[in-house]
Parts: sequence; structure tokens; C-alpha cells
Amino acid sequence: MNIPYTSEVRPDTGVYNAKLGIWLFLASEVMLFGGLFSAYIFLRTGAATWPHGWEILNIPLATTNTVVLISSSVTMVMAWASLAGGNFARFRRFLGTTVALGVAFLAIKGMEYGMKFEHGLFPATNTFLAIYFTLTGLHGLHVIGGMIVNVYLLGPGSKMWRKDPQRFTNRVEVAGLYWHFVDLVWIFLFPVLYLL
Amino acid sequence: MTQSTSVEHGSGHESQGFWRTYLFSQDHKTIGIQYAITSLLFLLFGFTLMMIMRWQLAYPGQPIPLIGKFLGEANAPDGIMLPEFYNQLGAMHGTIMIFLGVVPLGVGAFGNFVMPLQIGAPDMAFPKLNMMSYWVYFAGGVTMLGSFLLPGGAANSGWTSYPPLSDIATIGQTAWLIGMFFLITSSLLGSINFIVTIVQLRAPGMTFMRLPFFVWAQLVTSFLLLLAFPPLEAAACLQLMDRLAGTSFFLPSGLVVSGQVVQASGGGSPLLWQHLFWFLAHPEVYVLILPAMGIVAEIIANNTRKPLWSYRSLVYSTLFLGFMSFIVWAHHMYITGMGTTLGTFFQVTTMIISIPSVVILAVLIVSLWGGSIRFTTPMMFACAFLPMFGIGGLTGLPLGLAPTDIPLHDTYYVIGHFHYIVAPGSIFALFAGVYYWFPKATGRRMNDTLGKIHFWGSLICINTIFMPMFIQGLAGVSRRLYDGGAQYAHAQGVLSLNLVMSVAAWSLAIFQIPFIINFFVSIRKGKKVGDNPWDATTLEWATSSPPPHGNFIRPVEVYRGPHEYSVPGAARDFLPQNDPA
Amino acid sequence: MSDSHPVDVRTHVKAYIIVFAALLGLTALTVSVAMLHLSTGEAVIIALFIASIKGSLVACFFMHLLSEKRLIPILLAFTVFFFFALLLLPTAEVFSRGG
Amino acid sequence: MQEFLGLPPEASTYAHEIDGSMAMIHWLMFVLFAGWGAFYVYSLLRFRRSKNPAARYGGLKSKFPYVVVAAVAIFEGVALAAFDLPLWAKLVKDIPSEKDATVVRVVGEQFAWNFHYPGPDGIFGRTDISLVSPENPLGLDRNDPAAKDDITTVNQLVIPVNRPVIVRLTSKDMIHSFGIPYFRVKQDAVPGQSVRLSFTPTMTSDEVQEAVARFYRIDRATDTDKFSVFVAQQEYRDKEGNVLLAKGDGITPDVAGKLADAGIGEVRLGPYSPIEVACSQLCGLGHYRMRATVTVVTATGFQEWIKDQEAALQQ
Ligand code: HEA
Ligand code: HEA
Ligand code: CUA
Ligand SMILES: [Cu+2]
Repeated sequence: MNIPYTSEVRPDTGVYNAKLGIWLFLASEVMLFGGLFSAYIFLRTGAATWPHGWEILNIPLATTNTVVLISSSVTMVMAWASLAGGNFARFRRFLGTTVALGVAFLAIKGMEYGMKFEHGLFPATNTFLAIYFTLTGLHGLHVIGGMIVNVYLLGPGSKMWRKDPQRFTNRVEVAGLYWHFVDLVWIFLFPVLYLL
Repeated sequence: MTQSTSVEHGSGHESQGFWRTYLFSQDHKTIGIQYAITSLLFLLFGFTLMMIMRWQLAYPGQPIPLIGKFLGEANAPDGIMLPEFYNQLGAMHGTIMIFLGVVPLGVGAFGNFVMPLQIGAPDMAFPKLNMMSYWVYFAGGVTMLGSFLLPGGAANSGWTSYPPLSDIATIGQTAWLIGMFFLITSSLLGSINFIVTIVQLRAPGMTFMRLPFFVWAQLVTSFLLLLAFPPLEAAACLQLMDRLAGTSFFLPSGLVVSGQVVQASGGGSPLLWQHLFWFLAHPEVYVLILPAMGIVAEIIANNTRKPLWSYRSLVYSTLFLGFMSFIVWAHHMYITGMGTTLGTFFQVTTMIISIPSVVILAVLIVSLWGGSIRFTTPMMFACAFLPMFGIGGLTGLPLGLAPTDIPLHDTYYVIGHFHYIVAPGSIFALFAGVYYWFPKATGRRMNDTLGKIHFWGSLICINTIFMPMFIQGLAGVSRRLYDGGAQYAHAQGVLSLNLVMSVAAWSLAIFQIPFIINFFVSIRKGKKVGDNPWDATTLEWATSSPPPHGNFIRPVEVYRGPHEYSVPGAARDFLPQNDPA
Repeated sequence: MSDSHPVDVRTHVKAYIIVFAALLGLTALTVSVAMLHLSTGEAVIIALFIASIKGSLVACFFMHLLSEKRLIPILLAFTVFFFFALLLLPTAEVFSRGG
Repeated sequence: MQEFLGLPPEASTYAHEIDGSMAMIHWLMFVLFAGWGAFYVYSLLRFRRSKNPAARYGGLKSKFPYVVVAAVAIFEGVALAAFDLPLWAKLVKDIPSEKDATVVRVVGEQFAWNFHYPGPDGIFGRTDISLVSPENPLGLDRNDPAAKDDITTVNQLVIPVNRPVIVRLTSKDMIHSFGIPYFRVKQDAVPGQSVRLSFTPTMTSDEVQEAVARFYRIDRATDTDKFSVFVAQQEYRDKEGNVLLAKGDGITPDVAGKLADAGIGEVRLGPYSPIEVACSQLCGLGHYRMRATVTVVTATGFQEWIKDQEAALQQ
């Protein structure tokens, strides 16, 4: 049986199924991180004292990570553009770079965590660190999830390119939307946790 | 159109093998039935927990007969229930009924089975995802059930799981949180699938204003699940961190528990959890009721043989209800120390949200007027839904006004309020749905006599259970009391009602036996019926019973609104949506 | 965007590069503002303002929000509304009468 | 309406106002339910298939349902604006000056209520969680001069009638809820924060006891455990004049038997301590028994009680 509008766009709504699906998912993610952000504000406004992020956290590392993640977003969208332009080899290069940048991001994050642990700073130490580890940890899980999808699209998933190029391009676009969202979350996490 | 391809595939589905056909099916109808059976069993289980609790409330401190010996020494030594165990049963009754019973039945089962058929779609938009959401739900259920076997038993901090109590509770609470992650994931996958299906897979001609109201109800419900669950997920993450990583998101500084100063960094707030929890849980209550209203609307239109009165106000009220449900949550928290600013805001929004409910109920009641009412079994349950929801909804009003909520908060009045909505409300509507769509799923009809016994018995018993709760609540009896209030002077005058309610609850169980027999026997032995036994207009009746893989043999096209019954000048008293006439 | 032609894509790519540069610039800006150690109020406003610009750039260009038809923007408008409802939550701390 | 709803005695100033609001909203509910119920029953009967074989496509023509909806909306608006919002503001904000009130600190813990009076000096002594022990559940530092005269009780709140009481409420461990049904008072005790509330009792405990006393049927077979919270409200004697049951005494199987012998089938009983604090928030396995008694006494009675407590402190 064929489900309609898996690769072509439904004229009256202007989207194909998966695109609507991923946007809905992102909407729910907005509410997930929204819940955590509002928890952060709730605790911070209620706290007697609250440290500045820069006093505890490592700004240069985090800035590097911001640049890494933004770059990976660019390569992700370029990967999609390459597919849309019909250039599969270029797509592979760009998506490969995206995955590599994701690994770099996680490695730097891991270093940051390691440094904190060495100094005896754990989630249980205080509320600031608790929220820091929870938010960045959850964000890290999202990065890992995105990387699994990207690796799949780079490897076994890419067989679809020959059978149904349109659908495969859609898949990459959808994966990209998710990846950009993860980037977007970081764009807010970075100032909120590190700079304020 | 693409549907034409479904014809070839429709005939080839027998070759799928047992596993793919029954267990790991991706067909929305099979998944719907899997959801139905699982959630009905959970309902029965949740009810059983409550019947055990009702023994303790009726006869505090006396050994439980029959099953008392099997509950375990840690829970009920010599068959006498311990307070810890009572609290576990209460928390798990609430959790199971809501998250594993009513929502999966209303959304997972009926939504899955009926909605794609009603919009003329061959299946859900993402069949694999659909299968996954069932199995994730199943895993959540297993986690919750399994938690009874953990040391210290299941979660025992109420279905609301308020910290600090839940933060320091036994390991069952961790299982509860993990179970909730499964259930939340399942709901998210499901709701994305539902929305995409409704938006994208409507058959040609099926405009939004021609959708059966049931589909509207599912659409709004899905949005509620999609956007309200994540904040609870966030809260569950934080509570899990508190329990496993030693953080103190919900623990303030300076706690002294049983004489010991708690070793935690402190600086958290117990109220934060309540806000995040109720941000989900108020929309969640509309998740419990909207599918029920959808079912009732369909059945009323079909059995009054006339269109719903003012379909448009029904739809707009539902949308408005869904929208408003996100900004009333703190009416559960009036007595936590709320000031006047917030108090005013939430009282006003709560009163505003009651208006669309009044409109919905008015539409459904007024729809009876001018009809030619057939009292079939589904119709009887649907009709009973109206005043029962009315009682439940009306008793929400004094709770919604902060001054009158003070004496009523956390008393049996609240228990009565919401049970009137979810038990003789939602559950009756779901029963109605089972009787109504059973012929579609099996090609056979359930027995009417047994159905009527089930109906009258349940109606009487259920009112006898929940009506006395208002009396107890007004007298000030608290909920969640292990002995039902036996040691409180102010409870003495209404204490004897506990026995009445318990007997009614056990009798209610007896009246479910005809239903269970009817259900299973009718699958094989029920009277065979045609494709459209109720002379209905919506698309699910335009295909065979049960529908084939791919749903429709020929592509369907829609020409008119959902409930065109008794159209003047028409040959029959119903005009199906796909009838070009 | 699924029916883009190669030409189309090339202009896109140019836009992506410009946005990338803008994002880098804004990152530098927000970090340097943070070095000034302004008062909390000012710092919050500036940091969130810059973050919002960056976020909008990502959403509008990388996520093609600008070229989506009605459906998705409407969905997002709703989400934003509910998101703000969620941010109403911390005000509870401010308006509570405990202390 | 109040009697119909079975509301308990109104033993504080706010109780009456809240009950008024309660009665009003229940009137609306009954009227709505009866109105719609009549319409509903009539429709079901009038339009059943055997009576009305052919349905009418258009259904109800009149717009009256919208009028009803509008009326409900207006009623709710008025109830809010004119009654409930002002009443709520009053309940939350109208706290008298501490000079004109009896001030008590109330601290909930699993599963007891601790009451802390500042004593004659009117100043609460210092507390410190490191001093908490079974004998000193509040962690009161008795070396602090302000603490020397502080009175603490467990599960017993004694307050004078007709004088405002200000409660400073908090909790040591879980969220508890300080609910006194007869005063229509309920307030969560949230650990880590303290909240002030105020109410004025208008009836003494004895008056309440009298108000809720009822006749109960007693015979040999009576399960006297069911009457454990009751005491007799008057004296019962047999024919010879021997006292079988004195005023203020409880019922035992023995007494029940003697009463039956004397041919007394009904006795007037009232609860031993009628006004009580009921914890109304699930706080653990002992939640159901987290009960404290409130003894409302006359002003002189209260002075005496304070004096007794101070005397006990000196020893
Ligand atoms: C499906 C479930 C459901 C629904 C629909 C509702 C609907 C409403 N609820 Fe309820 N509620 C719960 C489930 C639900 N609730 C649960 C589970 C709890 C307790 C949770 C816990 O603490 O464990 C709760 C608790 C609860 C509280 C907190 C009480 C407390 O803890 O102190 C409040 C307070 O405002 C409230 C208010 C309302 C209101 C104003 C509505 C309104 O939407 C109702 C509007 C409806 C009407 C006004 C009816 C109109 C009637 C007519 C037109 C008459 C018809 C007559 C005939 C047919 C004859 N509810
Ligand atoms: C959807 C929600 C839901 C439903 C349907 C019910 C249904 C019932 N509830 Fe429940 N209840 C809650 C949600 C629900 N409850 C919640 C949230 C709480 C608060 C918990 C807390 O304090 O944290 C609560 C608390 C609660 C209490 C208060 C306990 C206390 O405070 O100490 C009581 C007391 O009597 C009670 C009783 C009942 C009864 C008798 C039913 C009956 O109506 C049950 C009726 C059930 C059926 C009729 C089963 C039908 C199923 C079948 C017949 C299966 C057929 C199977 C096949 C065909 C395979 N409930
Ligand atoms: Cu303390 Cu319940
Ligand atoms: Cu609510």
C-alpha cells in the first residue's frame, strides 16, 4: 500500500508528510526546552545568590563549540543543497563534515565536563551546576541522536538515493531541520548558561 | 490518485505472516485493536486496585478476604493492608487509569482505528512510527506494572508525585519516572502521526469543515499531547536528576526528614514541580474528555437521525478549549501560597474555559431536539454521558473559584468532581464507542440484552459510588486517607457512606461481567451484520467490515458534511459522505 | 523547496555563506559584550536580543522558514504562544506570597 | 442551601463568607442542571423513535441555548468580580497587625504539627536545624534570651476566641497542608518557604461540641470502637440514680451494656475534640493520622493556659 504525499507535496497544504511531522516534533521540542528554561528562570529568580556563568564555566571552549556547531549547521544545509542540485558526491562530503563537526562538539563538551569533575564540581554541588549539567546533557543527547540519523543517511540510508531521489532529498532536509534546531537550542543555551 | 495502488496491495496482505499481521503489524486497524485490548485490560487492572483499596476504606484494618493472602508480607501482613501499600495502590490507580487506560483507549485505540477510516485515508501517515508508539506504550505499561515487584513497591506519592515526598521515595518512583518517559514518547510519536494524517491524508473533497467531529476531537487532543507533555518530560528529567544524581531542583535548603538533616545542596523549589506537572495535567484532562465527546457526538448524530445542532460552534468551542487549557493550570495550586495577582489570573481563565464546555454540552443536548431517537446500546451510553459530564463539569466551578476551593481542595469533593467526568463520563463514552464500532472491527454485533444489563447496572452503581463523595467532601473529609477519615471528628457523620461506596464499587465490577462476556463471545459468535449496520453517513461505513488492508477498495471522494441524516427530499434517511447523489 | 533547480540552489548557497558569516560575527559580539560584565538586567536583554537574531537567522535561512507556506508558520505561531505561556510560570515565584 | 449541602459548623469569621459563596455557586449549578435536565429528559421522551418516526433535519430553530450560555457567562463574571476576587484578596491580604492578634508559628513534619508561641515577650526565639532532636522538634535554641519563655506544643493548638490568630506556616520535610475544616482554613505548608495566614475563631470548642452533638443509638451489639472519638454530652443515670455515663465520658462495651439494661437506647454524643487540623496533602504513610486538635477557649481561659505553660517551663 502507498501512503500519499510521502515524497510529493500536497498542493493545498504545501508540505510533504515528513516535513510536517518534523516541524511538529520540533514544536514539542520547543516546549521541552521551554520547560527547562522556565525552570531555570524560576530557580534563578527564587535564589538568594546565583553565580555568573563565566565565573565557573570555560568561555573560550564554549565559544569554540558555538562556532563548531554553527559550522556544522552550514555544512548540513549545504549537504541538502548538493542533493537538491543532484550532486551526490558533494552531499557525502558535506554530510561527512557535519558528522565530524558533531564529534568535535561532543569531544569538546566531554573535555569541559572532565575539567569540571576534576575540580570536584558535580551536578549535586549547587543548583547552577545542576541546571548546567542537565541542560547541556540533554542537548548533548540531542546531538548524539542527530548524529545517529546523519550516519545512517550517510551509510545504509543513502541507498534510497538511487531508488527514490526525491524522497531521499526530503529525508536529508528533515534531518537537517532537526540538526538546525539543535544548533538553535545551543545558540540560546550558550549565552544563558555561560554569559549571564 | 495514489489510492488506486492500494487496490493491488489490498489483496496481497494475507502473505504477511503471523508476526507481521498480528503482533508487529503496521496496519492502523490492527494497532488500534492492540491498543484497545491492552488498555481495556489496564482499565480492569486499575479498577481492581481500587476495589482492594475500597475494602480498606469500608473496613479499615480488617484482613482483606480472598486475595489478602496473596498481596505479600511487605504489603499486607496477614491480609491487613499497610498504609504504604494503600498509597501505592492510590498512586498507581490514578496513573494506570489515566495514562494506561483512558488515554490509550480514547486516542490510541479509537483514534487509530476510526480516524483514518473517517477521513478516507489508506492508513496513518507513518505506519512504522505507529507500530513503535504502541510498543513504547506497552513498554511503559510493563515498567509501571513491574514496579510493584521492586523493593518498597510501586510509586507511592500520588499520581501527582509531588516532591519532596517523591524525591526521597522508594525506588518505585524511579520506575514511575522511567515509565512516564516511555508513555510520553509514545504519546508524542502518536500525536505527530495523528496530526500529519489528518492534515495530509484527507480524501479528496474532505475539507476541514466536513470532518466528522470525532476527527476534530482527535486533532485537538493530539495538539494537547504534543505541546503539553514535553514540560512534564522536562520535570521528570529534573526529578530523575534529583533522585539519581543528587541534585536538588525540588529540594529547598534545610530539610529535616525524620530527625536527620538532608544532605543536599538545597536551593530548589517544590512548587516548581507542581507548575510543570499541572502545565501538562490540566491539558491532559481535556485529553481524557475530548475523544469521549467525539464519540458521543458521532453516536448522537447517528441515532437521532439528524445532523448535530450547530456543528460549527462545536468545532470552534473545541479549538478554543484546547487553546485555553494551557493557561489555567495553577487552579490546582490555589492554596500553595498564591498571591492575588496570580489568583485573579487563574480564576478568570478557569471561568473562561468553562464556557466552551458549556457550549459543547449544550450543542450535544440540543441535538436531541427534533430527532427520531433510536435507543441502541451505544446511544444509551452516549445519552448517559451528557448529565454525568454535566455533574462533573458543574462541580468544577466551585473548585475553580479560589475562596470556595479552600474548604474543598484535596477533599473527596475533588475526587467526586473528576470521577464524574472520567468514569461515568469518559468510560461510558468509550463503552459506547466499543458497542458502536465493534461491527466495523469484526463484522459482528454485540448482544443488545447483555449491553442493556451492562448499561443500567453500571449507571446505577457508578452514581452510588461517586455521589456520596460530594457529601463527604463538603463535610471536609480529605482524600488519600488510609482509613477513610475514621479518626477525624468532622468525618464521623459521613463515615458510614464509605461502606455504601465500596459495595457499589464491587457491584459495579459484577456488572462488567456481561460486558466482558459479550465482548469476547461476540468476536466469534456475534450476529453477522453488513458493512453499514447503523445506517451511518461517515466514511468508515463506506468500506467492508472489517476493512481490508489499505481500507478502501475503490478511491473515495467526499461530497458533503459528516452527518447528513434525514435530508429533506432524499431517498433514504441518510446520505453517506461519499454518495455523489 | 523540494523542486529546486540547480541555479536556484546556487543563490541559496550564497545566502548560506552570508548567514554563516553573520552568525560568527554575532557570536563574537555577544562574547565581547559579556566581557564588559554589565549589570544583570542589561546583560540579559543584550544577550537574549543577540541570541534571538541568531536564532531567527538559523530558522529563516537554514530551516527555510521564509519560503514555507502558511501551515508551518501558523503551527509555529501557536507554539510560540504556548512557549510564552510556559514562561509565565516563573512569574509565579514573583507573585507568590510566601517569603 | 448551606444545610442542604451539609456544610459543617461555621466556627470562624471567614467560614460564613466562604459558605455564602459556596451556596451561591451551588445555586447556579442546581438551576443549570435542573434546567438542562428537564430539557434533556423531555427531548428523550418526546423524540423517541416510536413517538417521532421521522427526524427534523433542521432541529431546534430557536437561539435560546446561546442565551443560556451568555447568561452563564455573565453570572460567572459577576460572581468573580463582585464576590470571589474580593473575598480571595481579603483572605490573602487582610492580616491584622501582630499586636492585635495571637501569633503562632506552625511547623509541619512527618506526621505531626508543631506549634510555637512566642510567650509573653512576643518574640520568637532563634531556631536552628542542627539543634533538632526528638525532644526539640523545632530546634529551638533555649539559650537565646527570646526563647526562654517560648511555649511549644505538639498536635495541640490552643487559641482564644474572637481574637484574630496569625499563623506563620512552614514545614520541615514534606509539603503538608494546614486544614481546619470548621474554620474553612486550608493552606499548604511548603518546606523552604513560610507563609502567613490569619483567621478569627468565633466559637469555643465547647460551643462547637454542643453544635455538632447528636443522638446515637446504642445497644449491646454496638461496636463501641466506632465511637472512640465521642464523649457524652449529658449525664445518664439508671432508675436508682447511679451515674451510668457521666458528661464528658466515652462509651465502652461495659457502659453500653449497662445503658441497655437501664432501657436507655439513645445517648447524646459529641466529639471529644471537635475542632481539628487535618493534614490535607499527601505527605507519606502517616498522612492519614497527621491530626492536631484545636482548642478554642475564652480569653481568660487562654491567659490561664499560658500561665500554666510558663509555670511548667520554669521547672
Ligand atoms: C476529564 C477530566 C476533567 C475535566 C473535563 C475537568 C473539567 C474542569 N475542572 Fe477538573 N479536575 C480533573 C479532571 C477534569 N476536570 C482532575 C483529574 C482533577 C484532580 C486532580 C488531582 O488533584 O488529583 C481536577 C481538579 C480540578 C480542580 C482543582 C481542585 C483542587 O484540587 O482543589 C479545579 C479547580 O479549578 C478543577 C476545575 C475544573 C473546571 C472549571 C472544569 C471545566 O472545564 C468544566 C466545565 C463544564 C461545565 C461547566 C459543565 C456544563 C454543564 C451544563 C451545561 C449542565 C448540563 C446538564 C445536563 C446535561 C442535565 N478541576
Ligand atoms: C481516568 C481516570 C480514572 C478512572 C476511570 C477512575 C475510576 C474509578 N476510580 Fe479513581 N482515581 C483517579 C482516576 C480515575 N479513577 C485518580 C487520578 C485518582 C487520584 C489518585 C491519587 O490520589 O493520586 C483516583 C482516586 C480514586 C479514589 C480516591 C482514593 C483516595 O483518595 O484515597 C477512589 C475512591 O473510591 C477512586 C475510585 C474509583 C472507582 C470506583 C472507579 C470506577 O469508576 C472504575 C470503573 C472501571 C471500570 C468500569 C472498568 C471497565 C473495564 C472493563 C470492564 C474491562 C473490560 C476488559 C476487556 C473487555 C478486555 N479513585
Ligand atoms: Cu502531612 Cu499529610
Ligand atoms: Cu485543571
